[in-house]
Amino acid sequence: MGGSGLVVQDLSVGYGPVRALRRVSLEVPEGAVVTVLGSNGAGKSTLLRAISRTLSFHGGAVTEGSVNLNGRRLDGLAPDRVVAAGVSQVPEGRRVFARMTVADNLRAGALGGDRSGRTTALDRVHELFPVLAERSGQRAGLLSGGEQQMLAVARALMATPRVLLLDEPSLGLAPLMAERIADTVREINAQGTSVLLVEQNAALALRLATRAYVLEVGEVTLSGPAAELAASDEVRRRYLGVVDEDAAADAEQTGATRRTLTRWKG
Amino acid sequence: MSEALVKPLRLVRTRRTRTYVWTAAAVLLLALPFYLDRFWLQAGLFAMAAAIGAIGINLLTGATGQLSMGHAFFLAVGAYGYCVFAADGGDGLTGLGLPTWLAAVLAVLVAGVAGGLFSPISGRLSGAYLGIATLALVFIGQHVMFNAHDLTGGANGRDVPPLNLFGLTFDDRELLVAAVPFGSAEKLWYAGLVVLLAGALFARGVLRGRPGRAMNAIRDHRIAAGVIGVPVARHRAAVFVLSSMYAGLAGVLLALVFQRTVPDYFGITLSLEYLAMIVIGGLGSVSGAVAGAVFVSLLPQLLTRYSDALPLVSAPGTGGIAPGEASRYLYGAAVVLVVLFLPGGLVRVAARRRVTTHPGEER
Amino acid sequence: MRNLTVRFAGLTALDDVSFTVRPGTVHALIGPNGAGKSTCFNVLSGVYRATQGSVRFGAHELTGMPPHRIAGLGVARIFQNLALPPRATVEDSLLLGRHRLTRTGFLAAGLRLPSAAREERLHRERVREIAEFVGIADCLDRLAGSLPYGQQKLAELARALCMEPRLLLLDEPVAGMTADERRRTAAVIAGVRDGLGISIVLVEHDMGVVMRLADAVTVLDFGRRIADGAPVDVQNDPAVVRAYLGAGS
Amino acid sequence: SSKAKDDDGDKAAAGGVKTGDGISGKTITLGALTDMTGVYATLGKSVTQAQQLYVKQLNAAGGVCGYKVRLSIRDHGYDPQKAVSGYTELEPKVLGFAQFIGSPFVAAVKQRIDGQDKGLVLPQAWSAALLGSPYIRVIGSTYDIETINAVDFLMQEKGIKKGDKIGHVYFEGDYGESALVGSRHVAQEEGLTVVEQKIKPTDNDMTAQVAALKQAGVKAIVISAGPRQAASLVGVAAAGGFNVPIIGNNSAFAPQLLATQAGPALMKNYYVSSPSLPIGADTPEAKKLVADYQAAYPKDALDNGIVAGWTAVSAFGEALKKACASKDLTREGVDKALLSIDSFDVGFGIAQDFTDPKSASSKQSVILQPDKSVTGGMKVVREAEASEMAEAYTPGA
Amino acid sequence: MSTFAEILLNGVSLGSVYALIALGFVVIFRATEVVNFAHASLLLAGGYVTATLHDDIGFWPALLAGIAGAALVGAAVEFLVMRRYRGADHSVLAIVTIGVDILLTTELTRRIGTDVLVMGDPWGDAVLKLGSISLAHTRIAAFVAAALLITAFLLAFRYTSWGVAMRAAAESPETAALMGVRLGRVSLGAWAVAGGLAAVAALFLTVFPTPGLERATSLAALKAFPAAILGGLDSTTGALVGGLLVGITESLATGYQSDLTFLGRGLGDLAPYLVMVAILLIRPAGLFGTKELARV
Ligand SMILES: Nc1ncnc2c1ncn2[C@@H]1O[C@H](COP(=O)(O)OP(=O)(O)OP(=O)(O)O)[C@@H](O)[C@H]1O
Ligand SMILES: Nc1ncnc2c1ncn2[C@@H]1O[C@H](COP(=O)(O)OP(=O)(O)OP(=O)(O)O)[C@@H](O)[C@H]1O
Ligand SMILES: [Mg+2]
Ligand SMILES: [Mg+2]
Repeated sequence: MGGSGLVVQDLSVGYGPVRALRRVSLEVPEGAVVTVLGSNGAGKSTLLRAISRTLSFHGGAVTEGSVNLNGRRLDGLAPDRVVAAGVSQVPEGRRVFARMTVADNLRAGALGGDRSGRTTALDRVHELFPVLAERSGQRAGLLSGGEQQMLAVARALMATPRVLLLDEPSLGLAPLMAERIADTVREINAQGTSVLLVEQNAALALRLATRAYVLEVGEVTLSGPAAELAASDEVRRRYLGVVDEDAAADAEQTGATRRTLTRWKG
Repeated sequence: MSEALVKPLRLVRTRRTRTYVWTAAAVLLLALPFYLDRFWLQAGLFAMAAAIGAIGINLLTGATGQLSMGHAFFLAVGAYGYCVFAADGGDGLTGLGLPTWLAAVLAVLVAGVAGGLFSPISGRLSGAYLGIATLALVFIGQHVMFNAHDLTGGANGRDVPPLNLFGLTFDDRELLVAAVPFGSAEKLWYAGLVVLLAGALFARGVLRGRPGRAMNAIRDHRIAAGVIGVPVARHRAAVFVLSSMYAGLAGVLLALVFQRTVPDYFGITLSLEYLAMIVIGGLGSVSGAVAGAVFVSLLPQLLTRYSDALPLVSAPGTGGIAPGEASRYLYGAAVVLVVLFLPGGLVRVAARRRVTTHPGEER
Repeated sequence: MRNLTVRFAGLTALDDVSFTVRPGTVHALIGPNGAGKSTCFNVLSGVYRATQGSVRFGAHELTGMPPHRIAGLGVARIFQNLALPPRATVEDSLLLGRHRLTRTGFLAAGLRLPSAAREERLHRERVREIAEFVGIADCLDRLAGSLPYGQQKLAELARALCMEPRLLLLDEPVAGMTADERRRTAAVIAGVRDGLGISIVLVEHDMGVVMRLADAVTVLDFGRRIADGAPVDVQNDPAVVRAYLGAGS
Repeated sequence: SSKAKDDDGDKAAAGGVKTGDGISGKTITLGALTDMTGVYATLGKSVTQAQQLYVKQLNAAGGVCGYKVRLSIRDHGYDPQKAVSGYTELEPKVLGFAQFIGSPFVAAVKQRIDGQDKGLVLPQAWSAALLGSPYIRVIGSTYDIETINAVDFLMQEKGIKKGDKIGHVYFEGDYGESALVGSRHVAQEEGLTVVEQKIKPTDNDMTAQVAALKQAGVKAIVISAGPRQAASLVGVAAAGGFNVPIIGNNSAFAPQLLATQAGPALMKNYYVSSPSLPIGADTPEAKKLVADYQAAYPKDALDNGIVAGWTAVSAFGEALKKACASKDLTREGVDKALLSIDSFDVGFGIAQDFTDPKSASSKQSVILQPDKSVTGGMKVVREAEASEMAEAYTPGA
Repeated sequence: MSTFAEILLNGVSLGSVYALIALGFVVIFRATEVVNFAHASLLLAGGYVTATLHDDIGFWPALLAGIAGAALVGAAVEFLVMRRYRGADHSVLAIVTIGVDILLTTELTRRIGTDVLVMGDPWGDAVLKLGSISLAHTRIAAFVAAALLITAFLLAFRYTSWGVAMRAAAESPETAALMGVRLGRVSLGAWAVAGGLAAVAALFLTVFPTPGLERATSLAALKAFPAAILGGLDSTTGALVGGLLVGITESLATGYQSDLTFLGRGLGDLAPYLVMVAILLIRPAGLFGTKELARV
């Protein structure tokens, strides 16, 4: 133990009788960007919830294993203590405080961090996402989907964490904006924050990350340096599946077996 | 929901035991008037009336997510409506002298209309705002009950004409059935059972069918419900009307049991009691409403009845905890404990026991 | 459906936009975040009221109609932010989609009339058929809240299909899916167009999917239409590249 | 079945006394439906304790011709459902009710009392609406008569005269409205104008009422509400320099008030019209009651609820004794016995006449004034007296 | 005219007491989105402590003790009950508070018994005369206290992170926890503060012109419901405005009772509710409340 960075060891999680993670181990070394790939329901969000200790809000619990940050155990802490320890999360599906203004959302993001960096953090966030400065008085719930996603990311940046957990940060963002998020991740990583990135846009994720893990039905099936994984066939087919002949053939194939739906004659 | 998951074999077995249980319960309920004295029958009737009202509020608050604290008002409309329609005006108060069965039907309809009239408000508000706005109904109701003397008889209330069905009058003139004297309580018992059963089955049908799904959708996501094709405002109003009609029906039954309606009864406490019933029993389900109603209305009766025998409870006037207080402690504690430790209410206890054999699919 | 001109007040979310969706095609609506795509859907489905302009669907004027009447005309949609009740089973959610096609009212449901039972049975069958088509038949008994994000999106799609729409509005249907799943979903959408011949308006940031599916594309930026045409033309339109795609793509 | 009708007709016990419901073996059970936890808890507690004291003393002295008396008490907390349930539960087991608080509830079961039950009920409620039944017998003057006597006092002693305005602050509900009938009656007879102010039991601050009455220019105020409302009314009027005499009904005072801010003002300007002498009366019976009560309940305040409870249960006891003397302890026998009592006084200044079911058992009222130094906090300022108006008044006319 | 002024002034002074009670509702609603039906019993608890202690330790210390006591009761309710609830439905929690209220009120009324307890306040029944109008000192004190407290809360909500944390926690506990909000502490704090406020409100509710604290005192909290609602359940300004509006309405309805007889007498209780319904028809979230959002 005592390894530096975020270390997840043999973590198993259950939602009642549903086992969502089975003995998952992974490591986010200090200053690294690590990505977790996996299809729907693989347990990526569950993993992040387990680290941030918010499983209980979903009726889930860690059944075994441990999570350490720089040698300090995080499991057993309250969620706010995890934040205080320097781990922030951008949860899946935006989750902005819809009834609060954009400005107050950002203030809420700064609650966990220390007071001193607040104005510089705010300036930086406004620079990254100018639309948030324009809309600072608007209720967050009225923002467009992508604007909400920007706000969610910005909010987490307000805390100036040591480890940032991102759950699908590019969800619903325009290509241009997704690029900007990627740049941001790179930049904050350069400033010393380690990042654990869960992302469906695997191409983008693998480009950013130094290490990658593939999670399948609650278990880690592949792991290694990002570049290596990006080259592997399995990953290329399942997660990178760009529009090439392969995919076209694939589509044909699924088309053949596909069930068809006929009009309803009711 | 859970039935769909139960394996076929088990289904047969549970279905058979369930048939036995239901038959036994039915026989028991039918036989009770031959054994219980009037106090217990009356308590049972109060519970039945409460159950009908609770089903109504569960349709509204539990299934559609519209918090109502004005249920007492609709109960009052039912109770007084019946009196006005059925009374013959002999006591100097307004009375239309209609046949009593018709009066009961009309009273229920009038309660529905009252609910409909409230729809401009119920359609606009939600959450706590709607809840407290409906509280206004209780105040308005009490104001009318105390002041519209000709209709309501004022503070001392008015007499309730006994129900008359197929030539049988549900009053205290004794009718000997198998050597047991049948007074109003015994006769009403059967009427109450029939009405409750019909009301429960109807509500269950509504909840499990198309309207029920639309109601849940409105509760869970109002805008999405509209986009999917549910006429939200109309549906909300319709549920409010239906719920008020249940309350009106409960009011009629209560009036018949009380034999007199008094304004003090239809206050805020009553409204809150109904909310407590559905929370204790289980939000959104018919059986929950019934279980909660039975619990909440029988608890104080039991405690008062056996106040002499309960160790902690002392007889009134001897100092110590009076039975009235003890039952309030228990009632308060029940509300708190059920919500905390039996989320989903009393009916969930039964459901969970069934589910333990089929791990956790229910929740 | 033709001649759509919509403007949205306050902060002008849609500024004098018009486009036409030809029957039986997939029409993509793309643009940067906050361009007004969802707003456009909200106007189409009656959640927002247009400040100016009009929306026509066949012979019907949609502007000012309440959402449920628009739904009644056969306009179905999926939501950008999920709107599945988490504590209901997927099957119940899909059956809710049948609301406009079914008739059972309070009375019929309460009294359990045979007509209600017949209707229920018939529609449950169709729901299963649709679920199988979309590929979520095995989740029908599960609570929607316990499904992973991607499956929930599919369930939404299935619910919209359950409305037997004539026009389907899809707001980011493949967001949150892996490449693999995106491809499958895209195939489902193509199947819907081909099999049912209904019109589809698609909002999506995944250009791969857009290019593969769309027959025509309209690009919005700050509420204005900046381009309109066939996918390939639009992809190479410099204004679009500048505002939306970025140099990288 | 257990309920099958046996012949539970009247039994003739040893000694030839006919008995019926409510008597088993050598015990007579009386019911008491009281309010110990609701809005009338103050009254209910005193009444009940006084009645328990009476029963204890009665039994110690041998009971009623050999029968012990037992009180079966149910607290309904002023809840109609519990009250009716309590009645239903006790009715088959008791001979009658020595106490029944809440006239709406008495009214609720009136049909049953007058119809099949026929047990004697002595309500602790003084509404004129309860008159007229041979089984439900209000003890002492009803609120309307009490109010007539109160206004009479104002006219006789406080200089109110024809043409003056008087204010009347009254509770919504049967108590207040019954009292209002009285003040309206006087106003009509004597050419006064009544300025009405209706309030609810939840209203505790009478500032607005005082302002309105002051503006209307009333020369005196009658209050038919609870003790708290009276205290607030008197206190506000005094503090605002609005010095008119204020008189309340029997229920509009509690000795606990003398310890509050309003204490001095109450002693100065406030009167109470009461159906009996106060608990602190200067009669041997009253002194004995005070001593016994204090011995039994040392912690509790002395108020007029004790007198009311004591008087009622004594009347019941008296009826029992008479009924026993005529060898008929059935319900009918006891009802009849009470109807034959025409002058019954337990030492609180007023003789009760129960012979006419259509009128209250007395038309007299005593006018009291709060006084800290006296036991029970009230002293007499005008002895028992029925005003001419009260004598001439027939309820409901 | 002077009567009108007197009635109006009286309404304002009464309204400031309601505003104090409403403020208690607002604090808890902001932090937890729960309508707190147990506020009435907190009120009773605070008043009870003050009333029983002032003889021994003097009024001001007793008041402080009352505030602390009620804060403690509030905190205990949060810690023992509210925190244990694992669902998300706020109306269910509101019903839990009904249960709590029943428990606390039963206990307190049992203790109070049939007594009327006085607060031992320094103002007594002194009144301020403004021409023909008289205004009780207690009410002036109430007004000042309400204004001060409401301003303080307004500032605290706006300028401290406590206010942000509260609203975040209320809206989505999970997300708030991810922001590092200490959920337990926020709601514990809110309940304690609400308790303290209730004790202050209890003081002004039971001093002159009312005779003192007794078992029915808690019923007065019912009148603060329309105040809190018509102002907007999550707005401090709303609590003040709502309180004043209710006080004035009640005062006018009572003062002009004789001119309103066609509506039946005794409108004082009803009128605030009617005003509330009318306002809600136009503004479904109250005058200053946050509107419910609608966008998909
Ligand atoms: N609250 C819950 N109750 C029960 N099961 C749950 C719950 N939340 C998630 N699960 C289950 O846990 C498994 C992992 O879900 P998780 O949300 O972690 O997947 P994911 O990898 O994040 O998927 P996605 O890419 O769709 O977001 C899934 O099978 C899911 O059904
Ligand atoms: N109800 C509303 N009130 C105020 N502003 C609104 C409202 N609805 C939308 N907006 C604003 O209108 C603009 C367009 O929003 P819209 O949701 O249509 O964007 P979008 O094109 O769907 O973007 P995205 O791709 O990010 O979902 C946004 O800036 C949004 O903040
Ligand atoms: Mg996920
Ligand atoms: Mg959008």
